[in-house]
Amino acid sequence: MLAAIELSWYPSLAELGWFAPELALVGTIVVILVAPLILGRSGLRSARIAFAGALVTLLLSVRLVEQVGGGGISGLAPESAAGMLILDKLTILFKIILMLFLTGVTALWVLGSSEKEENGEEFFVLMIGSALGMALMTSTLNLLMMAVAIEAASLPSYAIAGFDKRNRKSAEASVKYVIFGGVSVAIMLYGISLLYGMYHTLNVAIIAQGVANDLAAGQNTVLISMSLFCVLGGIAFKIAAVPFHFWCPDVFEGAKIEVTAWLSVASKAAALVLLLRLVDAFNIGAMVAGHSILTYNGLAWGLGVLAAISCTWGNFAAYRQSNVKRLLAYSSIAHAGYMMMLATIFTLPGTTTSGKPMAALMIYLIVYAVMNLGVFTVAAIVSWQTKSEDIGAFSGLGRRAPWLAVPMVCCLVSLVGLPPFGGFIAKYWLLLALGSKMAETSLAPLSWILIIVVVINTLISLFFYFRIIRTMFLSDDQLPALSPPFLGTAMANLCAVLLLLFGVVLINEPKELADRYTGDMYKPTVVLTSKDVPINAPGDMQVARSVDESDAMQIPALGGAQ
Amino acid sequence: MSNYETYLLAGVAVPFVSFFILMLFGPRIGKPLSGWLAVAAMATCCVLGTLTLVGWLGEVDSGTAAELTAAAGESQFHWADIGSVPIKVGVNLDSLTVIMFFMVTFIATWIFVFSIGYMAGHSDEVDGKSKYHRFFCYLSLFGFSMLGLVISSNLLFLFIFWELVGLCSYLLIGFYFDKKFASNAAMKAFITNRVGDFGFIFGLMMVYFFLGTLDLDGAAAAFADQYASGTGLFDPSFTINVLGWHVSGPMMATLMGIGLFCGAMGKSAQFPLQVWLPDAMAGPTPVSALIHAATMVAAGVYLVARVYRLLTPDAQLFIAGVGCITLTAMALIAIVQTDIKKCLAYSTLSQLGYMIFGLGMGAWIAALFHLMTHAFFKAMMFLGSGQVIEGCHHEQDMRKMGGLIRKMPVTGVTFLIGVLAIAGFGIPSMNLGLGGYFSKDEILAVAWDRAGIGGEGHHSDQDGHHAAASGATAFDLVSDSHEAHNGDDRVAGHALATDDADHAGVLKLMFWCALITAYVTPFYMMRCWWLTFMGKPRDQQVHDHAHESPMMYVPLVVLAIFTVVSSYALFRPLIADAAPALTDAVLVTAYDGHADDANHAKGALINLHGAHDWLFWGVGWSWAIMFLVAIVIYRNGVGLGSKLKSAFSPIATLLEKKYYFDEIYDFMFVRGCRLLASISAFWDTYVVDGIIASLTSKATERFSAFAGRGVDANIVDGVFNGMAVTAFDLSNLFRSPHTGRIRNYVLFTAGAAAVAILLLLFFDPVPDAQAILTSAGG
Amino acid sequence: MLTIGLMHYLVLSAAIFCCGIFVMITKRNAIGILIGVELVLNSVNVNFIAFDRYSQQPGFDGQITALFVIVLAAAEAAVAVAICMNLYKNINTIDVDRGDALHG
Amino acid sequence: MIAPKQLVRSIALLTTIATFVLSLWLIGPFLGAGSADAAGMIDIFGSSYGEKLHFVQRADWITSKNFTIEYFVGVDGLNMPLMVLTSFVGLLACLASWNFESWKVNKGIKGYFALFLLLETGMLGTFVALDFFLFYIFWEIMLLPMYFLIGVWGGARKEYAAIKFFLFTLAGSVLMLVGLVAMFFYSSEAVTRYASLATSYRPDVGVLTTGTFDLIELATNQAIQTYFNATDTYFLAKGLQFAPLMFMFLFVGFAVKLPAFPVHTWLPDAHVEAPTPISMILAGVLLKMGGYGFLRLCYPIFPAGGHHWAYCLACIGVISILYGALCAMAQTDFKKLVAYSSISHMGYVLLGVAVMTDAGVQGAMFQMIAHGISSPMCFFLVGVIYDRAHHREINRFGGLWLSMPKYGTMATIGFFASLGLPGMCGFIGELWVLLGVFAARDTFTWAVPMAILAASGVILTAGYILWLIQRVYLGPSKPEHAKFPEVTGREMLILVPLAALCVLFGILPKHLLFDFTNGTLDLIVKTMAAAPERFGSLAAGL
Repeated sequence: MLAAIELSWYPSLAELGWFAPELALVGTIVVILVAPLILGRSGLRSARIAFAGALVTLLLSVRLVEQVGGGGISGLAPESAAGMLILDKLTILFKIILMLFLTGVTALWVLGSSEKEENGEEFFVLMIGSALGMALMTSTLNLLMMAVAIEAASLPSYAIAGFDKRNRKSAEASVKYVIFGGVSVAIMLYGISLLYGMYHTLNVAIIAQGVANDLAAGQNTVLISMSLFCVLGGIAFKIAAVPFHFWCPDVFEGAKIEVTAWLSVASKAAALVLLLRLVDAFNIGAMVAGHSILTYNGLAWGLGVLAAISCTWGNFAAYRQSNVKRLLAYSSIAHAGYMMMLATIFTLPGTTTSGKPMAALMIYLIVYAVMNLGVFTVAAIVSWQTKSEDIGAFSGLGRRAPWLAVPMVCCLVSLVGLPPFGGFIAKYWLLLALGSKMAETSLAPLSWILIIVVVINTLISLFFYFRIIRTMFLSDDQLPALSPPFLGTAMANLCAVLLLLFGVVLINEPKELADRYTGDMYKPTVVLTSKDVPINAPGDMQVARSVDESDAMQIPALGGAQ
Repeated sequence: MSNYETYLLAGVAVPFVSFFILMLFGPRIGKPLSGWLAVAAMATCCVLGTLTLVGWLGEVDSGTAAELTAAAGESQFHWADIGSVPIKVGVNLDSLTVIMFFMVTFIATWIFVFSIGYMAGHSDEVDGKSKYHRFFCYLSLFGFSMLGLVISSNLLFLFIFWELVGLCSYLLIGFYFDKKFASNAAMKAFITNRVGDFGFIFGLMMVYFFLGTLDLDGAAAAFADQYASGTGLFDPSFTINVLGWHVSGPMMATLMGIGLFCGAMGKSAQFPLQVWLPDAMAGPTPVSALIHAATMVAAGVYLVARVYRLLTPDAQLFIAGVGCITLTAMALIAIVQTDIKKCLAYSTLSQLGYMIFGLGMGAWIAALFHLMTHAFFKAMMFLGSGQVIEGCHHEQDMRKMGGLIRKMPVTGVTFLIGVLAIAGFGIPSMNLGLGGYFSKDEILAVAWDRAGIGGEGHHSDQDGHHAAASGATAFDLVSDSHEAHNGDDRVAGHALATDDADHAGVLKLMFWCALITAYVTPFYMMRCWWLTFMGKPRDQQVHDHAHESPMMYVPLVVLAIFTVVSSYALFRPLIADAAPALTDAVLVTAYDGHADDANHAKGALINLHGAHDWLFWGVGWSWAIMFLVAIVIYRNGVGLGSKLKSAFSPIATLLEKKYYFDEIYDFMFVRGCRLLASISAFWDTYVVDGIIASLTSKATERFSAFAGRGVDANIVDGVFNGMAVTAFDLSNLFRSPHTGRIRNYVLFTAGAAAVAILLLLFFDPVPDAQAILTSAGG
Repeated sequence: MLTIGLMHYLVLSAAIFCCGIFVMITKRNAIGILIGVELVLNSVNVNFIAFDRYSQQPGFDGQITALFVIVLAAAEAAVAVAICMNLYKNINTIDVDRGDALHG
Repeated sequence: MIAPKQLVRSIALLTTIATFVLSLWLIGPFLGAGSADAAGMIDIFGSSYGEKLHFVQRADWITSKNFTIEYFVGVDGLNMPLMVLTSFVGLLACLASWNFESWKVNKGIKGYFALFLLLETGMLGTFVALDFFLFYIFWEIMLLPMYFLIGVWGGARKEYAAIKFFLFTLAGSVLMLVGLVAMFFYSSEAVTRYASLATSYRPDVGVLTTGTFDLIELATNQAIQTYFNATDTYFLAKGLQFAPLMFMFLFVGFAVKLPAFPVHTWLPDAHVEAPTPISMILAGVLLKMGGYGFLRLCYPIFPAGGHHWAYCLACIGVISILYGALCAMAQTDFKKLVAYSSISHMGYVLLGVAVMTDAGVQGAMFQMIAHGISSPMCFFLVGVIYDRAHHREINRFGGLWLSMPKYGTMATIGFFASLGLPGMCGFIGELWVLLGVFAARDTFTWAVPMAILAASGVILTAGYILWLIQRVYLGPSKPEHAKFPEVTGREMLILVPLAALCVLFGILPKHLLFDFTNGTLDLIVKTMAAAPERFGSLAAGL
């Protein structure tokens, strides 16, 4: 590989421009770190810088949309067709969502900690660092890059989970997080090493073809299953899918509420996008290798079962929680389960429905981010003002702070997935995506089973969400009224209004957005026949080559294993 | 629309207006005036009824009545559609309607008048509020409903009014609803009637489906047509599969008739639904007179008469059987009654039994004739009893009365006229008699013929029969009544003819029962009268207070006069006029080939006692014999009677307990139903809710409790707490791995991962992917 | 004479992997668990190097990856140790079983 | 905060009045459309169904390249009476809420009336929506206000009742959601598979090429009908036929609302705990959505499914009738008794549609309206006495007629209407349904026994209602009731119109209802009746 690259090659500025959002994030980190040296320590300033950085990243991402054509870009010249990083509209959309959410969480932080906080700089450095890692997670199909990105996202997360240093629970949470994370990533790396051993590459596109060939031939099934499961484990850890979810409730409960809010959406979102991208790559791999995607039935069922168990587990376990953050942790496990179901949709590229799972995921993520932000905002304000995270602190909130209670109801009902809120529409697109496989694959029964699981879980989840509503409106411990800060109230209400808009008016817009951004996501159909000949010019919008032209497609076998 | 229809419709509307006014403004109109308003309304109706009757008699004479009937059938109101079958309603303008209308309005008017006097004595002030206007309000509603029932040309409307009179009956029985027994009796009456209506509805259904209409004439025509053409119910291939039991067409037709008759059983209190009527005496006495003696209870008989053309021989036999049981059993109970109103109530039951029996036996004219005569004399007797009760300060026990004739001469005499009428007083050789002498004994005569006791030959022997001129007066026809009665018999007795031989035993038995009861009737009636009015006063205090008021005895006198008149004039000719149209079912031809008989014997008042040698003695003088017996026994008060009673104590107890019907029903139905209800409620609370809602309820309960707000502990499924694995337990199950110890987490994860890998390796999730692919694709 | 081949390395790596997992499950000391994680990561490294060495394909992705893994392990260890110290500051022990305030 | 209570109430009242007046406007096009007119409309699968819709509003709402979800509302004979009923009961319930201050929980008047109006929006929307998606949205929108209205302003066990109501309804509606998704995909499959049959009822669409949520389209498009009701269309796995399964999915959702045995248990709890006006709405309108759902969705779209389950559903109907009546008989709580009587009465609706005869369906429709009039009245009567006595124990009452004669009179009218006295509204529906059951005797072996059982419910009903009247209204006046004030003018204002309608509907069923509804109902019945012929063995029953 290395031999093919001339040492005199440097990426052009234009090409570096594709990397601008990430660079902006790095820049923000640097500014936050440097600023105190010049201006003195101030948490609020760091927050402002982070806010600005997020906005700049956002703008840069938006600007890139025009430059990225259909099919996306993978890597820089001359390895542009099989690079370690991918830039397509999906990653841009994800970054936009991430940055928006980042600004929300920053605002939340400002609400809660502006005066007394002494470690604002470190906090934002770590948070933006994890954001960078998440951005990278969604833009790779290289296993090494994937591992690095997951670690990049995780390591700062470990630290900010324990950021409240004098809080025992916080310390405990971070220890659990780091240990669990370490184990998961280690196992994932082991799986990666096995895959590397079998196919002698870290490029998922090629691995997928090899796996398809082997599965079709009935070879290496044990190794493949094991290694794929190990890789999946690493991702499932980030998603917090059962059985890799144990860290989630503990960390959510122990960490500060801003951190919880951040983790509940961002890290899961990144991992889910990654998962779907991988699944997509495997589909394409199978097709390129000339096999039916049914080769991956087992994988689909495995993912589906995992997803179904996740949402059921999350919903049931949430029943008896009295800590709001812990309750929301289980809720997030359940929602991740719903979204993970989309990974079971194995579709043939080129068909009209191919963009659907990812589009549905993006819609769900958008809505989920909004509703979680709303819920966490209210929960944060309540917990700050009452010094309690217990559900009892919500008692009589309808009277004590109606402007918090009403948006809270909207968000919670939306989390249940009932009309007329965005949660329903998100769930609806999800169900449509699941159902869309009806006539296409043998996985239709799986899809319908998953649909039924989703709706039944909706029912189960009703209870614990409504428990909060019930506490807010139907009981009253005569606690004193709250004086919610205006910004927080505004934010919560904004979320509620957005959810209502998503549920009634702006139903098409997120869908169109998601379709537009995911419809032509990067398709790793390109197979390198020779290491040094790029098949595509960078930025070429054409789909590279049809399958039959990919002559001399060599799938490295498990070499040397005598 | 002819004048008659207008009269009749106006006659229906007037009481409704009265009802409406009294309902809205009753309290303001005040005590005497609201009563007079109702009387005025009813009197208006009576005038209309009289106008109609008089006019109609002329139409019958001139032979234009049939055209008017037909014309009335044309102008109907399209009320609704059931499915796609239109339901139209109009006025059923024929002789029967006219005569019923007159009878109801006439009696009602006088009873209303009586009521003013009666209610004046009943202050009815409860909580400072008078119920006076409400009484007349209900009475007006009753008038409306009863008249509506009479004129309806449609079975469904007949049913609707039928229920409305039931409602009025309910409200009026329960008029003293602050008394427990009154409200109980009201409820009993309504529910018992509902049981009958249950059958009625089925009858309606079958009429609707098999005959395609609910119009009375239309249904009868369709029935005849189906029989004639062998279609529909009489299609040999007709069968209905009821749970594997194939019901044939004629059988279905029989069931249809019996279903309709069920309604009559309820309303006319026939066995086994007779239980409500004696209790209904809890209502004010005018109500007993009007509703529970003269009019409403006769509606059952009217219904059977109306649907007569739909009855098959088997259905008729059934009807006759029910009537026979009722008339016998109830008459026996009447012997032991000591309450004057109860005694009259059982006599009413028995007489209704006669009517039903008559209809079943084929004595259509006789039964309706009996309905008319009975209405007058029984209303009069009830009013008389009301007078007695009122005069004796609400004393109803005959054992405490006696000798009242001196204090209440008018009441006593009129009551005696009633007693004579019901007993069948008459001189057989002279054609002199009262009410029952003509009507009841005619029923017996028909039964006698049908049972074949008088020898064979009546049915097939047409030659001697001749048509009695329609509209002929009673007195003209007395002479040739021997033959006439045979014709008359033929008119109504058609349907059972071929079956008579098969059922000879039953028919004979029924005849003998009816005959014996004819002897019982004079006995208990005379007992009743004698105990009340003759002998020595047994309770001086009661006797001292006894008095009568003109307001109340004027109606008695009027009704007494009409008791006499009705026995001879007006009614029977009109009934006979209606008979051909309402009875000449095709079955007449079908079963014994005597369709022509239908044209015979119009309006004949027959001397049955002369026609049947044996009946001359057997029935004609029964009243005299039994009067004597009763007077002998009760001449000195109850002494001898109670001795006799103790001598036959088991029988007497059985009779006093009314054959234990109330107890049996109470046990079987009331308690049974409540038990079933309790079981259902228990089941619902603990099992259905327990299972269906155990997930929800327990979880809800727990999380209610969890939040520190205890919901009462025995929420839904206290008993079945352990039954289902609840969501909450599931929650614990799912929570249990979250021990808080990171090593456990890792172990659990690794274990789960291992299991998952093993499953992936050794378990193919989709064994037959291709098959499902094809199947899912359809 | 025994020739050391790929299989030997793989078995070694699997053994180390299992040891790592075993350590992670059994040790109560946080540092001990981290050592278990390091063991697993090292088994990964062994795999990568061995696969790279015995592969007939050109390139040395495996070796590069191994280097990355070492760096990741180091970074993770740094963070983890800091977090463990924080735990120690709070509960005066790094026995992870004592840290069970968060559960259920 | 700003608005005084009086203003809040007045605004709500004015809104409901305006809604009611506007809903009367809907009757317009139906006037003069007698049965003769309806008889001409026999073209089941053609376009007539669509053309008969009035006040149609269409707007694209959610568009995608594969489908369009529309804001599609319209009024036909099926939903017009229900709309009017809804606005009418809403108006009366608003009046019944007037004494809000005297309630036990009397805080949050703004919230109460806001939720009240939101509830009315949801109900009207459910009835008027003709797009499945829109229907579902409105269906769910109702839930939340109802939850709060019961949960906040209810009685002692309000929380339990509220969540139970919510959960049961949601349990039904999530299955409906599965149905929603499945029907869309299967319809899109249908129009590709049977492209030649896929002529839309809408001229502007021509031939349908995509899946649809349009309820009229789903019911009338031949391609969709053919595919949906085919014997070899499977769902989930081979052997699970599409039509019966989907029918059941939808049915369960509606049966919960109806409510049918055995998913009725939420109803007594919800009624007992709900405040009086909410009980009125619950009984008067919400329960009708179940029946409406059958007639709008289940049967027209899956006639074969209807045939498949006919026995089952008819049995459930009969069981509901008898079981509800028996349970009612055993109650000692006044309101619970009325609640169980609702279960019994709504059993007739289920039975009527299950037998799929014209009389049965007409009767079911009438029963819905009749019950929508009589049951709010009964619940309000309970509420009136509860306001005075502050308890609902039947056995502690007695002699109320003496203490409150006007109230007693009104109660008699209300309960006799509920009892099904001929001449009042309850009778017509029951009779028609019974006739309908009997009419199905050729296709149902069990029709006659079922009719007998169902008719015996009439006796049970008389039993428990009369017993109730006896215990509550009759008997000697009790001293503690003597001080009860007579019904007020406001209460009479609510009771009198209901009482009048109870009677009027009993007297003039054709002119007040059947003339409006029969045209549409005929079409539905004909669709049902044609099913066995068109769809063969699947529709042949069990």
